[in-house]
Amino acid sequence: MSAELLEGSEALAKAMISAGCRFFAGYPMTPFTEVLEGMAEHLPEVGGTCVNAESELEAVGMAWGAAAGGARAATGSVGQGLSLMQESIAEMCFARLPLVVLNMARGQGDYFQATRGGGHGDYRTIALAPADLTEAVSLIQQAFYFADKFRNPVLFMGDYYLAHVIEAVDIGPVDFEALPDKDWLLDGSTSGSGTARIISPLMPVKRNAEVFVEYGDYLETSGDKIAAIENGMEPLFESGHCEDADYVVVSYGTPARIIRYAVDQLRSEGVRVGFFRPISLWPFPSAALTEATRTAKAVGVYELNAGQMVDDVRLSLRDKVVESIGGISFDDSGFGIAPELTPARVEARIREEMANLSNEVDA
Amino acid sequence: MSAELLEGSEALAKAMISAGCRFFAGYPMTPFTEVLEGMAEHLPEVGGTCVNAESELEAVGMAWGAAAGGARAATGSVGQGLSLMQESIAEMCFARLPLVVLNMARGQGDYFQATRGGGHGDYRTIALAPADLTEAVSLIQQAFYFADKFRNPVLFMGDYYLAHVIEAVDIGPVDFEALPDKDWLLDGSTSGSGTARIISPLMPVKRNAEVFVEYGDYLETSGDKIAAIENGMEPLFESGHCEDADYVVVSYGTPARIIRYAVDQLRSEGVRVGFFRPISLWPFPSAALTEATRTAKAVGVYELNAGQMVDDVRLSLRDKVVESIGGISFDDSGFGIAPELTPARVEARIREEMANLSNEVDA
Amino acid sequence: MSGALSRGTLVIDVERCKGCELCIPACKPRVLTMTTDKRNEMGYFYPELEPGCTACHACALICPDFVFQVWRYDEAVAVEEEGSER
Amino acid sequence: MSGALSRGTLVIDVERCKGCELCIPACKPRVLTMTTDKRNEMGYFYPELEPGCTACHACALICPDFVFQVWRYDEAVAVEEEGSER
Amino acid sequence: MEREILLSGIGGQGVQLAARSLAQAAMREGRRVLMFGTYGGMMRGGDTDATVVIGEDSLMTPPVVDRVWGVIAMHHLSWPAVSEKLRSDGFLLLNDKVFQAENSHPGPCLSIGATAIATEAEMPQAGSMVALGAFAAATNIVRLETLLDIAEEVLPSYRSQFAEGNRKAMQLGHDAVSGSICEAWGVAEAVS
Amino acid sequence: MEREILLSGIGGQGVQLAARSLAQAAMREGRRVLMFGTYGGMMRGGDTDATVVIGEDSLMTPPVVDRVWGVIAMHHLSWPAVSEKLRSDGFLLLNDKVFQAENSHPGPCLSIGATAIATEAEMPQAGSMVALGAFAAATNIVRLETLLDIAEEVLPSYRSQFAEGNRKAMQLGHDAVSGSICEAWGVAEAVS
Amino acid sequence: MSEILETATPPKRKAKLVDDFEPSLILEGKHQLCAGCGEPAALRSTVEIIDELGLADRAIGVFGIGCYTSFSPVLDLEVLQALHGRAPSLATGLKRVQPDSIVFTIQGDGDMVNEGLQEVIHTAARGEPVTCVMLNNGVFGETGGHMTSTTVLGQRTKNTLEGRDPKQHGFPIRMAEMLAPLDGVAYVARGATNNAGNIFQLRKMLQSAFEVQRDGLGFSFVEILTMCPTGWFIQTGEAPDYLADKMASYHQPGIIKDAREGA
Amino acid sequence: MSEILETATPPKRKAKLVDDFEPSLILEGKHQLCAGCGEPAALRSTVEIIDELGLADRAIGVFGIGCYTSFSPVLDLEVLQALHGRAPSLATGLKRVQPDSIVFTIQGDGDMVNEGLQEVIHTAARGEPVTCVMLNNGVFGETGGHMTSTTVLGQRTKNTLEGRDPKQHGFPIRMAEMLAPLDGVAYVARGATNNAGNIFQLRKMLQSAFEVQRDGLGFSFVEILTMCPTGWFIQTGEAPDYLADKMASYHQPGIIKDAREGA
Ligand SMILES: Cc1ncc(C[n+]2csc(CCOP(=O)(O)OP(=O)(O)O)c2C)c(N)n1
Ligand SMILES: Cc1ncc(C[n+]2csc(CCOP(=O)(O)OP(=O)(O)O)c2C)c(N)n1
Ligand code: SF4
Ligand code: SF4
Ligand code: SF4
Ligand code: SF4
Ligand code: SF4
Ligand code: SF4
Ligand SMILES: [Mg+2]
Ligand SMILES: [Mg+2]
Repeated sequence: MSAELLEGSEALAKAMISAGCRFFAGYPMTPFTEVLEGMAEHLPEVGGTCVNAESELEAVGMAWGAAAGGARAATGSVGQGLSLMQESIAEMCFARLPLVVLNMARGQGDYFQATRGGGHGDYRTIALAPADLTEAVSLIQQAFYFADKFRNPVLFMGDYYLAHVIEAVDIGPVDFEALPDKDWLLDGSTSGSGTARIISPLMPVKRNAEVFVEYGDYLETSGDKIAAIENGMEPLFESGHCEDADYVVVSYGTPARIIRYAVDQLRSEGVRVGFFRPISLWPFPSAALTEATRTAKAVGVYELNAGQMVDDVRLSLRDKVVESIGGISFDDSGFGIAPELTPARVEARIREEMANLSNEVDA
Repeated sequence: MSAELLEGSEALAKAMISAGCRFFAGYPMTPFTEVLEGMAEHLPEVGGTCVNAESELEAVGMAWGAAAGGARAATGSVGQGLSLMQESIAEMCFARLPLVVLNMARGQGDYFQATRGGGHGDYRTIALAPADLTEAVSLIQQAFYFADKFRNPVLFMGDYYLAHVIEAVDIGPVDFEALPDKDWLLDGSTSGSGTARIISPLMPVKRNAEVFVEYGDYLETSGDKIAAIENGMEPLFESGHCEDADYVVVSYGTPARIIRYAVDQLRSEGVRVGFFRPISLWPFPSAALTEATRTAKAVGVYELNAGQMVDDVRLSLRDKVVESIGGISFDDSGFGIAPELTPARVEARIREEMANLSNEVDA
Repeated sequence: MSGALSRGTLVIDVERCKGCELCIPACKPRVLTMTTDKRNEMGYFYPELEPGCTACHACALICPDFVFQVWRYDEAVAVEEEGSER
Repeated sequence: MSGALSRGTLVIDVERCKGCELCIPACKPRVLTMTTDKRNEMGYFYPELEPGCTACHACALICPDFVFQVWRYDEAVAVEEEGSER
Repeated sequence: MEREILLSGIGGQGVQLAARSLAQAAMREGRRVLMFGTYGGMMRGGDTDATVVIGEDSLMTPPVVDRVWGVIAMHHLSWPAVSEKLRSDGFLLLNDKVFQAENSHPGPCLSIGATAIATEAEMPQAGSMVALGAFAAATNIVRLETLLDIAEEVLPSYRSQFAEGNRKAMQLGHDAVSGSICEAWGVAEAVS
Repeated sequence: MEREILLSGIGGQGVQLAARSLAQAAMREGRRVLMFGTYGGMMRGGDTDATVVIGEDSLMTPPVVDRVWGVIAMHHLSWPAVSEKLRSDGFLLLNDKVFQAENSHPGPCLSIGATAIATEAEMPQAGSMVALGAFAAATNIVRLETLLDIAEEVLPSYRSQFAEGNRKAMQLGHDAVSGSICEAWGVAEAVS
Repeated sequence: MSEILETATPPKRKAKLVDDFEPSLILEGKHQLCAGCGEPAALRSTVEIIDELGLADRAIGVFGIGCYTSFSPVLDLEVLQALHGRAPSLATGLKRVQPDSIVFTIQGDGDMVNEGLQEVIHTAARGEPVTCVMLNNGVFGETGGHMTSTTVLGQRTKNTLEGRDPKQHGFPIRMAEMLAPLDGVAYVARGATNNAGNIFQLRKMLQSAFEVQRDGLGFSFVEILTMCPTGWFIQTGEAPDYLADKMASYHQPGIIKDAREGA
Repeated sequence: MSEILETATPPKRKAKLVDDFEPSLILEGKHQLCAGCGEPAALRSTVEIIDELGLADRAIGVFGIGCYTSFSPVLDLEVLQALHGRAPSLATGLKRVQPDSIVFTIQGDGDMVNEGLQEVIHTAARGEPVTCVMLNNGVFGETGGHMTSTTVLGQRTKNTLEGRDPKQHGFPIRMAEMLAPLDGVAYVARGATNNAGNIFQLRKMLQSAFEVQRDGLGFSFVEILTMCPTGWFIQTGEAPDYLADKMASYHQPGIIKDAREGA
């Protein structure tokens, strides 16, 4: 397949389909609406189903049902709609069901929601955040793979830029290690057999199972499920110019694309700055970050929010100076377009921080 | 008022009423149901209204309306029900409305939800967690005070133990510094006056206000609202036996009550252990914790979950060894009764950790 | 009702019974009666069968605790002569 | 319709008009017509008034952009003589 | 001195009400009290227990305890868990006939047919109240009169019709015990 | 070389479509492209702009830029923001008559009555397409034929009936410019 | 007093088994629901009808949250356990990807008419070819017997001990009647478990509902009035009559819509 | 062609002002809704009726989220801005603590019949003395014109460009008819803004609805069919007829319930 000029939302839709997604349900909310439209247009072409659900709660419910039926299923919204889905997302972790959930976020205020789980109880969802469309179409395919592999919902974090940027992208299916058959899916075929299946957040097996698991014991396995993912996947990241950097800027998503550009510019002027970009927000690439910031005197976290990822950076780098250098920035659309997010302003911000830094070192 | 023998849920209800709460809405879910029943019984006695809402979403919506009408209002559920309320709780922060939200949690898996906000965007809610009933009836009154003072929802974190423990408690109204009148409440009286009020998460004023605030600018104020609370209140905590402790155990809620007892026992045997209990989970008492752990060689975080508050402890104590020493524990009720949570087991756990510690120190 | 023809009979797992009495009015020929003295392990009174069962299985359908096994005789049984046999 | 009696008249804030034409059929006496040549600042055609307005305010009630101010004359005006005055 | 009493049984509200009555009576007699009950399992009809702590001053004991001074055991099914907690010198009251496990408690023990007595009196559900009456008689932890006094106030208003029956049950239990077996407070310590 | 072109106007889809057409045509001509559009305000009818980046190789430029090489300015209302971005030697195409602000751009500039031409041709909404045709003529950033070629594929299927009109608009714009004013690629650089 | 027969063992005479202790498709009959509860009979009828129709090897039950949930691990049918209120949406997604399966929900009145009211209405309006079964006892049984949106006026519940009063508690919703007019709905009926006759009727309704699904005719719905003596604060033996007098006079049993009739 | 009158300034002759540019209780008439949108007229009628009934100094509007939301900061009435779908619950809480106020919601079909369907049904069933006003254009206007749960069969929307097809998209819900049978509901009517006659009718309906609330008779509901040429993908001038032909034949205007009639 050769490159096609596509708007982000449509490219994401096509990539999901390429990953084998055959069920999608969603409720409009800009800029998630655009992805929903893409799925509504293209899923039927491959015999898949896209339901314009009547609300976010119903959307995630439908996706839950489809996932239980063995289909690669996805849903999504913006952070606000995801707030409504928190009960379901948490409980799908407990029910051990795969699902891909898109948060086409407005700004970056949903980092906590994505990485700490906004729901109840002990669960985590893998959260993947691409910086550009080329990466996004591959990463979203990975999302389905991880979801199936770990039988756990996976969050895909996009934003208005990603939904609307138009780029030439190549959407071939990405190859992954083969996964075992879904021998747990529901299709009715085991009904009446004496060993009919169950998928439930309350229990993993029917009462007549060889080893019946009591509710309390099942609840206690939540931590194991989290550990299984942490041990089962390498955190994803990108870094650049870090080898000898005095200062490293950590950023994710579209802002990281601008940071990358600005750092490149600064480097071309001889400024010893590097950048680090977590691609998986959870599991967070702590070890890689530690390595990348070895020479750094300080680390700046550029995120378009009041300071959220900075916690993970601080937790990773316990003995470094870590500062928030981003901030909330919105235009009047509220869609997450950030007036502050331009190469020039970002560059200026980094210069300013580095100047403070050398002042402090001097002082 | 003299002490009365009350079950926790009823005591909480009476304390809320004593704090001036006049509107409550909720949907049953053990062990929140019990508080709802208490409110349904006692609110009408003082002319208040308790609505048995048809769902958690409707409950928080009703409470939102009542808060906008100027009443001291509250709602709640367990963590699962709170998951459903996340959109509303987040947006009530943006709308600058006071509200008290009870999370009569099952276990302690909702720490992240409570302290990071499970919803979208940049907001935080004060989160208060008492360890026993006497404290609870005073703290819940404080919750209403803080909610009004900061015009922000406040979470009150209880659990099954708190709902069901029966103790003799004194529920007199607690005195607080006087608060300004709610000159923003809606009662219809400013309608048609040319300066009719508005309460909205999208904007603070009507278009004809002297200073109209654009949506983008309003969104950008979220961080200020968070800072206003952080600067406007002292984090709450309790500590004991920390002066010369080699080891400090950090714990909140009912488990902290058991920890406190166990640490007392250990101290009586000469073991140099202390305990620290955040009462406000957000803002987290970082400074106090730093002070309390001055002499400690290591810090253990005992929480009945897979490790959540430990992040805040690590963020507070950047250069200390901080270990999770709790874990998920549930009986088959699923209500949050923890078989692991007994004085003897907790005591053994602390001894074990302290032994490791001296081994490490020796090695 | 002695002398009634029984077209069926029951096995009653009295230990499952929670004494709710729903089976009593459900039985058209009124051949079920609750004990008034005997209780099962859980402390509940439970039903007993008199002759005249029609094997209609109404009792089974309404019983919340699946206490009954219902049998239909190939040939109806005149219980005055048979009753004592079992 | 020249020669019609006008019981009312309008002030039309043409700059607000978005040219939707909802007012045209709403006007019973059919005294509103859209421009076909002139456009406002936003580039829209807009309605103009001919004699015969009844001040029924139907146009105002339906107009999404609140383009009309409606006046009712104390006495009806024969426009053939008055029209040019304004 | 703090006295921990664990009441345990299967299903129903009986055990909880008995515990609540004990706590209420102790408080009425001027003591500090704390009580915490649990129901086993999500399902209806599981086992249920309640711990009551009674003492003179501000209580140190948390609602969850490892060791108790007294036990009222209504059913053998919960006995294994319960027996672990009873101090070897603690006092055990057993519900005779219903209770069918081996009981090797080394300390003072009293076995009465609480459920049988209650059933006899046409109140089969009131076994726990009979046991409580007996427990009070055997330990003097609270006075019978106090128990009778608080019988109504511990019930929700819509159940107040049961107060009389409960009084009768406690009375019957009390009467079934011939005298104190294991004094809770020692004679001198009793609060007036 | 990377060329950034900013198209800006008020309301409607016209500007976005013109930008999309430019990007599609450039890609058809073998170049790398990137485009990003925004709509001002939540409300309908606000200002809208779109940035198109065209280059030879893998693009470095992110979707958000501070400086652009070319501007198509359809309306003066968005001019203040736009003017800041245009490089002093960049190329400016103005929508004459509609555009009513002062324009002090020091570099090459062309002013044509795009909306007027479109209105003339009974397609008042197609002003941006006229401007795009003119821009292509003035810069040779893409060829007119390519623009005409892709006119249908840039439309959603339910709007394909507008392709013909858009072709006509681009043609009219192209015809309104007498020759190249500011070559985008230099003659040599044009990809075949 | 009549003679008492021995009923400890199966008959020695030739006889055919009509009903066994564990109804078909129920793995374990012993359960912890209350004495006199109407839900086990409703569930039994539902799964037995599935069996009788020969649909057992392709049926999937989607369970809501209420007392009936304790049956979710004991059915010999595939079960998808939903959250409280959400079953119809799960059923929708499941049926869409497994169109040959027979998908039904089991929900209580609290689950369906309170927490998840809009889920079932939307599913019905879409004409989703699934069968929703509601066990209507007019209370949240599991949480202790509180009023729901179907509690009839005058009904006793934990928070309406004097009976539901419209001034304080609003009016009940008739679920079957609300769904029936929707165009996507092919079959709607209301049955009851308070006596054997009603159970026989109910089984016919369930049969129709599953036939409608099997034949792809649209959404089908069976509401079942069930006794909850615990939540009604009455004796188990009084519950059937209480159901008839209080509930059934408002929520009237019967076939409310059968789109096949016209055909 | 007839003579064109000058209409730039008020008449010099003696005349009375019947309607001003900014309708009463609207602070700023200029707005950014689309040309030909039916919502401004619906809102105008609603607030003018409140004014006419003398209720302006105690009315509070609770706004949902849709295109109409842009009016929430420009009304000279107190406004409580709700989240999408949640307005009826907010209205409930507000009215309970301010029982002397007149509380109404403004919601779209997407807001009320999709996202928040159960909120309004529960509120209605409770007989909450508030007035819910639904602006029904059969689409999510604001997000770009997608189908909602009221979109009629055959209606064009962004995701049903060939018209809504029940096989793919299910059937619409008639909101007014769904609410009317509920016992707590005192008044239900459906109006339209597609022509002046309908607007006059609509105003009478709104008047009745607010009278019902004022007099404490229960829940009242007015559904208003409004044009959305943008979401219907048609010309503004065609929208009124499109409304009449497509929508109004399914969602029929008229007074559907008036509990006062019986009285
Ligand atoms: C989101 C959510 N809210 C509340 C609960 C608590 N809850 C469990 S069962 C139940 C009531 C069930 O009522 P119903 O569906 O009528 O079933 P019944 O118990 O009467 O059979 C409630 C409120 C829950 N599990 N989830
Ligand atoms: C929870 C949530 N989901 C989705 C949205 C996005 N959204 C905003 S307006 C709207 C549709 C509004 O439709 P309707 O109420 O019919 O109003 P209209 O725009 O047609 O006037 C949607 C889906 C939202 N704001 N909140
Ligand atoms: S099978 Fe019928 S006749 Fe026999 S006992 Fe049961 S209900 Fe009575
Ligand atoms: S219906 Fe069943 S449980 Fe109830 S009394 Fe009869 S046999 Fe016992
Ligand atoms: S007021 Fe009536 S008659 Fe006059 S222009 Fe308007 S609609 Fe026509
Ligand atoms: S209804 Fe209003 S906006 Fe539409 S054409 Fe007439 S005056 Fe213009
Ligand atoms: S509470 Fe009611 S519904 Fe639940 S098991 Fe008991 S009787 Fe059945
Ligand atoms: S999209 Fe539709 S409802 Fe929204 S403003 Fe435009 S015409 Fe009105
Ligand atoms: Mg129920
Ligand atoms: Mg709409």
